[in-house]
Amino acid sequence: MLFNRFFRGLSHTSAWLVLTILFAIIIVLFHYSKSAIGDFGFFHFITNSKWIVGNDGNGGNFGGLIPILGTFLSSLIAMVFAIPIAMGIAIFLTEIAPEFLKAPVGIAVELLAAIPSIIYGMWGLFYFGPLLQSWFGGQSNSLLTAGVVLGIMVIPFMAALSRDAMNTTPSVLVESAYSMGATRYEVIKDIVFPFAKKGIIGSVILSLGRALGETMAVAFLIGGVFRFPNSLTSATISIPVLIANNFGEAGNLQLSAMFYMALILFIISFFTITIAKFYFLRKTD
Amino acid sequence: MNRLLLNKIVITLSTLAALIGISFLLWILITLSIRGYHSIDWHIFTTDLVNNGLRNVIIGQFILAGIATVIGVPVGMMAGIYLREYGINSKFSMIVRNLSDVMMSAPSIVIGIFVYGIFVVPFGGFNGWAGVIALAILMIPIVVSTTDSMLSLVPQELREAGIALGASKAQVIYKIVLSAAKIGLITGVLLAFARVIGETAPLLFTSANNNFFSFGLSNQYPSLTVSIYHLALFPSQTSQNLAWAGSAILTLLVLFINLITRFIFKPRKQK
Amino acid sequence: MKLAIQTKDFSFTYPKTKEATLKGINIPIYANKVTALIGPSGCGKSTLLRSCNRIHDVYPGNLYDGEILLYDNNGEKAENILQYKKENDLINLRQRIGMIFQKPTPFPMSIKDNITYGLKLSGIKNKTELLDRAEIALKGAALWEEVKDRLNNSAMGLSGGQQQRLCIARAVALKPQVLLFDEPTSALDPISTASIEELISELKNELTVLIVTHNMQQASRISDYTGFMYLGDLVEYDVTETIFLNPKEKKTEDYITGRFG
Amino acid sequence: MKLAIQTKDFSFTYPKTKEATLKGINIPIYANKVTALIGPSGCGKSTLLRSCNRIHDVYPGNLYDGEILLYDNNGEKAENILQYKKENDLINLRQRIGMIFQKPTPFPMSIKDNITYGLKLSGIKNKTELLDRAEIALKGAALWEEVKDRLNNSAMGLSGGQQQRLCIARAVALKPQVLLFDEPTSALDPISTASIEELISELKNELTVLIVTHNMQQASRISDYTGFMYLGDLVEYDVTETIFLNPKEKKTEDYITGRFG
Amino acid sequence: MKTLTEELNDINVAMSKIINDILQANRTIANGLEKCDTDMLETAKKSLNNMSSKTSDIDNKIIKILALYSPEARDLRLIVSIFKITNELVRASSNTRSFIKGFSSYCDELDMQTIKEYAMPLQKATIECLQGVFDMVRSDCVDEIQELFNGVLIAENKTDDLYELLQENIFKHAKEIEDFTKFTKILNALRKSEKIADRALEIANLLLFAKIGGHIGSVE
Amino acid sequence: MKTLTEELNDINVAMSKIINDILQANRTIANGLEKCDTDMLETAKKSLNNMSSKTSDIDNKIIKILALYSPEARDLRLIVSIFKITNELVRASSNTRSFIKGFSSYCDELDMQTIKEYAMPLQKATIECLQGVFDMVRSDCVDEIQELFNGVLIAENKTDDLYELLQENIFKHAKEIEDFTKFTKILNALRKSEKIADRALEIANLLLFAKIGGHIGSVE
Ligand SMILES: Nc1ncnc2c1ncn2[C@@H]1O[C@H](COP(=O)(O)OP(=O)(O)OP(=O)(O)O)[C@@H](O)[C@H]1O
Ligand SMILES: Nc1ncnc2c1ncn2[C@@H]1O[C@H](COP(=O)(O)OP(=O)(O)OP(=O)(O)O)[C@@H](O)[C@H]1O
Ligand SMILES: [Mg+2]
Ligand SMILES: [Mg+2]
Ligand SMILES: O=P([O-])([O-])[O-]
Repeated sequence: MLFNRFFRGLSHTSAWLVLTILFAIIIVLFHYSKSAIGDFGFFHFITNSKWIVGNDGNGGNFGGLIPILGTFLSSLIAMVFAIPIAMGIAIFLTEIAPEFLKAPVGIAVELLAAIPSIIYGMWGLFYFGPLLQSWFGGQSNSLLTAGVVLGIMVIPFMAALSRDAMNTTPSVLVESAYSMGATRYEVIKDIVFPFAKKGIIGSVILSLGRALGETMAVAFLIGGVFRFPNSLTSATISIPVLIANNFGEAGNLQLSAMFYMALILFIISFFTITIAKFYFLRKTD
Repeated sequence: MNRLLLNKIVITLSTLAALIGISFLLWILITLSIRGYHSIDWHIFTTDLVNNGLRNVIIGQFILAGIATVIGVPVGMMAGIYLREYGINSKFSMIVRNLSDVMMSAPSIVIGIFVYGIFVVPFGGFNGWAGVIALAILMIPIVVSTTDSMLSLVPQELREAGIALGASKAQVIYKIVLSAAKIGLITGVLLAFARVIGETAPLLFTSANNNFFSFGLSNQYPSLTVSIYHLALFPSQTSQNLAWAGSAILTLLVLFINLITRFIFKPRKQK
Repeated sequence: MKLAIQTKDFSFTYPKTKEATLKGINIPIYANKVTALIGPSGCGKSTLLRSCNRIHDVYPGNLYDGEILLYDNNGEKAENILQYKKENDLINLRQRIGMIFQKPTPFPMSIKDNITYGLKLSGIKNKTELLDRAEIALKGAALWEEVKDRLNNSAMGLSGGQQQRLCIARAVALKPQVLLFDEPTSALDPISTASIEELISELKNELTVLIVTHNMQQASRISDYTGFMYLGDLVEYDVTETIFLNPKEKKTEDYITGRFG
Repeated sequence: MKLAIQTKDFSFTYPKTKEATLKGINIPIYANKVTALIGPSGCGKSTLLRSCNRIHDVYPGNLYDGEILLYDNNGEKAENILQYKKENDLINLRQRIGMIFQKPTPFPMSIKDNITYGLKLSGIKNKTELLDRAEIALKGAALWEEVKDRLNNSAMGLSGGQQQRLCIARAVALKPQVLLFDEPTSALDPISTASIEELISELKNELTVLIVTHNMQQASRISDYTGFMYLGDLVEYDVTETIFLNPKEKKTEDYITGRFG
Repeated sequence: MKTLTEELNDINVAMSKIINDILQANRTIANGLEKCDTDMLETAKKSLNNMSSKTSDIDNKIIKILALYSPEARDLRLIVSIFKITNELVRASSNTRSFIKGFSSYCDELDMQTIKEYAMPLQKATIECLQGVFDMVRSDCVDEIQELFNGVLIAENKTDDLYELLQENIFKHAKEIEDFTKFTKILNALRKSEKIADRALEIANLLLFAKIGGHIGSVE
Repeated sequence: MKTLTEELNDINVAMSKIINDILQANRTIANGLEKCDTDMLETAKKSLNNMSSKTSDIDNKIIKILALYSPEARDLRLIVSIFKITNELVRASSNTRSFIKGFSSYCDELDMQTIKEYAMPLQKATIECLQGVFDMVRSDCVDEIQELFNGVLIAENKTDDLYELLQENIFKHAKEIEDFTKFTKILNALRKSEKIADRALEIANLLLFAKIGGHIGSVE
């Protein structure tokens, strides 16, 4: 009976710890952002495109517009690139691939989703960026490169989730559509997609969340320069990259501004994920 | 016939999409193999970063991820057990479960900066412990989630059967439920380990990096991923080669763990 | 009596299976009759049923052997459906031979769209015709009264029994010659089961029914002919009454009397 | 005849449910007899069965009312099990009243450990005694011959029917007074079903059986007494033969003859 | 395929038709006796042709139902009772025919007094039994059925008493006339009427089981 | 709770016991007739006591089986046949008792020649029928059953023929002796023996249905 109580107590404490960590994250981020929030407010901060470090290394004028824009634009490009391809893979894996291809291709996709993001960054930096530059001109490290590589990075993730969602379509449902004389395309369009709709949308939003918060792949590729991207092929910066690049040598106010940026990133991703989880991927058990 | 033509077109297009997607991914893997093949030699495993080797950072990465696992897995698993076994339908569990899910997808750089705030600033500098904590925090929600879902696969009747035989709740969980979910749980832990061992961003300003063969957790700590980041951006052929070697090793490692979970602990699924 | 389907030395092998799952089956399916297939689990009942509209072909690699003749409405001319190769032929076949599954399979659309889906596929575009045929089909399945006020609601909101009747209506709307039922009531409660059984009994005025069932009582209640299968063979086929009262084969008798094994 | 269990005006309400699910049930369960509960889905059969070993208490918030008397082995002294509060009492109760579920629930351990698990919980530590009682229980469940060479293999490797017999053996090993069965064969094939039914018939020499079943044929085949439940009431309770041949209540008759609804 | 209820109904109808045939035949006999009309007796006899094939049909249908529908409770009781009733019907019918055979040639030779005084009441009582049975088949009300059954019971007792009286009386006459054999044969024929009533009572018993339940108990 | 097989077995045993009782009673009668031993006839009569309660037991068990087990195919045919057979057994038994009743008082008054020459062969043939039926119950081999059935059929035909001969013969005697009534009664009694054979044939028919299948068809 002692064991009983001990076991329950321990697990209860652990559950509390999870909550505690989350709240601690918010509190700590907020705590360190306080001076930046005090100095710049909210609207001014997110509409300000300057990021000027003060002379003494402590003060300065910091605004989040460019990194916020960079984050959203790179993620948008990633989505535009990834969605059709990921859907194609998912459809291929659920309804088209012959049995002997399904397993190996499926496993390959899942394995690729597990490759650390820094690897994608390396590849983009040394191979894909220069290639894009030779096609479209501009810079090798640019919004486009970052977006497309980000897209390539989330393809396996999105495809695997979408395929899982599509696989939940009961095979009898699919068979019964076939037995009404439907073609493969009609089965996909009328049965599989509607059935897996929520799961697919959820997988897209989750992938978006990933892209928004991605650090390493983008850090290599977006250029890391603090300026408006005037074309797809010009360099800019995103929130995670801003933090990664400048954290080491930041002074007090800049540090606080970066915590502020982290807080904003956290809130953005919190809402994205919440929408995906609660509206589209609600677990029913 | 129109329908049939449309059918053919769609099939072709999605096959094509699949081909494009997969060829990108193959491209990455092939690049990695070639560059890795050319850069990896025995020397890398026997010398440290200062001498253009990767010994200390590889070991460092393992230690960081290993200790993070030792901390994160028990906490995550016990929390998962609470959610599924004790508070299954309580408000508290619902909140914890959902927030943990959100935390799982939180940007890892945010976790890093958070740990910086509480474990680096107060202790006056980058240290290994901070890195460990950051990785553990990353890991906990993953373990919570897999534990939760693996336990949910254990049929309720099995628990009731244990109770009906006169076992107490803790006995049922400990002896029956956990061992029924054993394979799933081990898989989950391995995958979580594979996930954190490839993390870079949370380590950037927690454990930072260390070029030397030194593993005191209260100092800056060597890690493979952070080293790859720095090496890759360093404009020298040697360090870039070293970055490729590290990347290949890291990828190999992660893929290896994933493959292990897939084939050795192949979950018995019935169709 | 007119034939609807007849198999001749029909054998079937699943991919990656060494032995044939069905071994030279010869069974006549008479038009406007209910024929039941019974037998222990795994004997190949579903496999045989699913061969009749080539739904196996959704998955690749199956091996057919022998003939499955599908007769026209007069029971005279017959075609071997195993010779169909083109997708078009298969689509036509499946519109002639409908299928109902164990679990109800309403499509994720409105009730109305469920019914008209097959009709649209078969090329009917006229809205009023679609609606008329939907109404007739729903009335035929004794579902009209229950759903007429919510035709545009999702079919998922119906009860299990209603869903199954919807699936039957959906298949019937296409005016198929044959309907295949694979344990259509095993996921339903007794009351829904009774209504489905009644529906099947009425359906045979218009078409031919082939049904697989685990429930011997059900086979005896609703079928005119019964085939007993065992290990991929058709052990005995006869008028239902004979199978249940005077079976000729000892295996059949043992199965019917529950002495199996 | 000795009583094993008797409920007196027993009512049960699930949490967050307005109406009581069981409404004043009075049913005697005689010792060394098989009593079957039948009735349409949702009538409360499982709820009543699960009240008898208070397994409901695994989930919080249920409301018991009335009495459930559990008699001692001589059918004389009785305790109201609803008054048990302490976990210890409940554990003892559950060792006196075993339970078998619809799906077999082998624990993820070896066959031997499955059987000895309950024994160990009940405090037996002696290895030889454990093994002896495991052997006796397995023999009692007609499983010994099939598993004696692989007692240390995982119980998951057994077939469904074997697993169910293992679960019965596991419960029987504790020498309970009463065994509760909740549709113990509805997940099994006919042959395994027959062997479980036979086992139940034999078990009543040693203990009392209360069984819920959807299969009326099964109730009629194996039970001595039958209770017919409807909407949370016990409509009729009598000798099985009477229920199936001469039921007194029209509701029972309608249910038995399939005219329900 | 018909539903169980339809099948049961068919059988019930077929059975009550046979009961009615026998009832009508016995009515015709009574009329014929009263009017001493041999033709009527012949008509009655003809109406009972093919009885065993009719009952066999019912029997086979019942077996079919048992095989295909596994009826329970009241359905089972009904079907099982009818399965026994067909035996009784065959016997009642063959008794009716023997009765007619026994009488047809002797009608004009017999003293009408005896016939009128005893045979007619006997046959009337038998008809009452049959009528009671026929009504029982059609009734669904427990009380009514019980009442009808009591009626059959009383009427059947009456046939027993009447037959004994008749026997005494006829033997009394026998001393007066020559040919004893003839009387014996008439008595045998009249005995058939009493036997029909016996069968009717047996059927009533079976119907009681079918409609109210309990145990089946054959009266020898 | 017994299994269906056990229950069926019980019923089968109970039925064959009754058949055997009737068979043995008829054997005793034959012996008694031969030796003109009235006591033996009485013993035989006693052995058939309580027949209707025994058959009622069987009937009720059958209904219970139908209610509880829903037997099919051969089990169903067997049980349904026995349900009909009990009727025949009651009649065969009551015929046997009537036979005994008819004979016991007339034994010493009758001319032994007629008895020996006709009544004994008649009774022997009847016994043959019963024996055939008894053997049929025990057999499980289709060919043997068919053969036994043919035996019963032939023996039953023999009883018909013998009875007709007997009738002629007795009426021949009747011209010689005074009391015609007595002969009629004896003839009536002997007719019972023929009727027992009829019942035996009917039972054989039912057993044929039970064991081989086909349709049930009652012979009037
Ligand atoms: N897709 C498949 N691939 C390989 N073998 C299969 C496949 N589907 C079924 N089988 C095998 O074929 C045999 C017949 O299966 P089938 O489903 O026709 O049996 P069934 O008589 O319908 O049984 P049940 O009553 O359990 O549905 C079984 O042995 C089964 O294991
Ligand atoms: N955990 C629960 N909470 C609330 N209501 C419940 C719960 N479990 C069952 N019920 C309700 O109680 C009623 C009785 O359920 P119970 O499971 O006892 O029925 P049953 O007779 O066993 O039916 P079945 O034959 O389908 O198993 C049903 O209306 C059901 O919806
Ligand atoms: Mg099947
Ligand atoms: Mg239940
Ligand atoms: O996945 P990350 O590159 O953000 O660590």
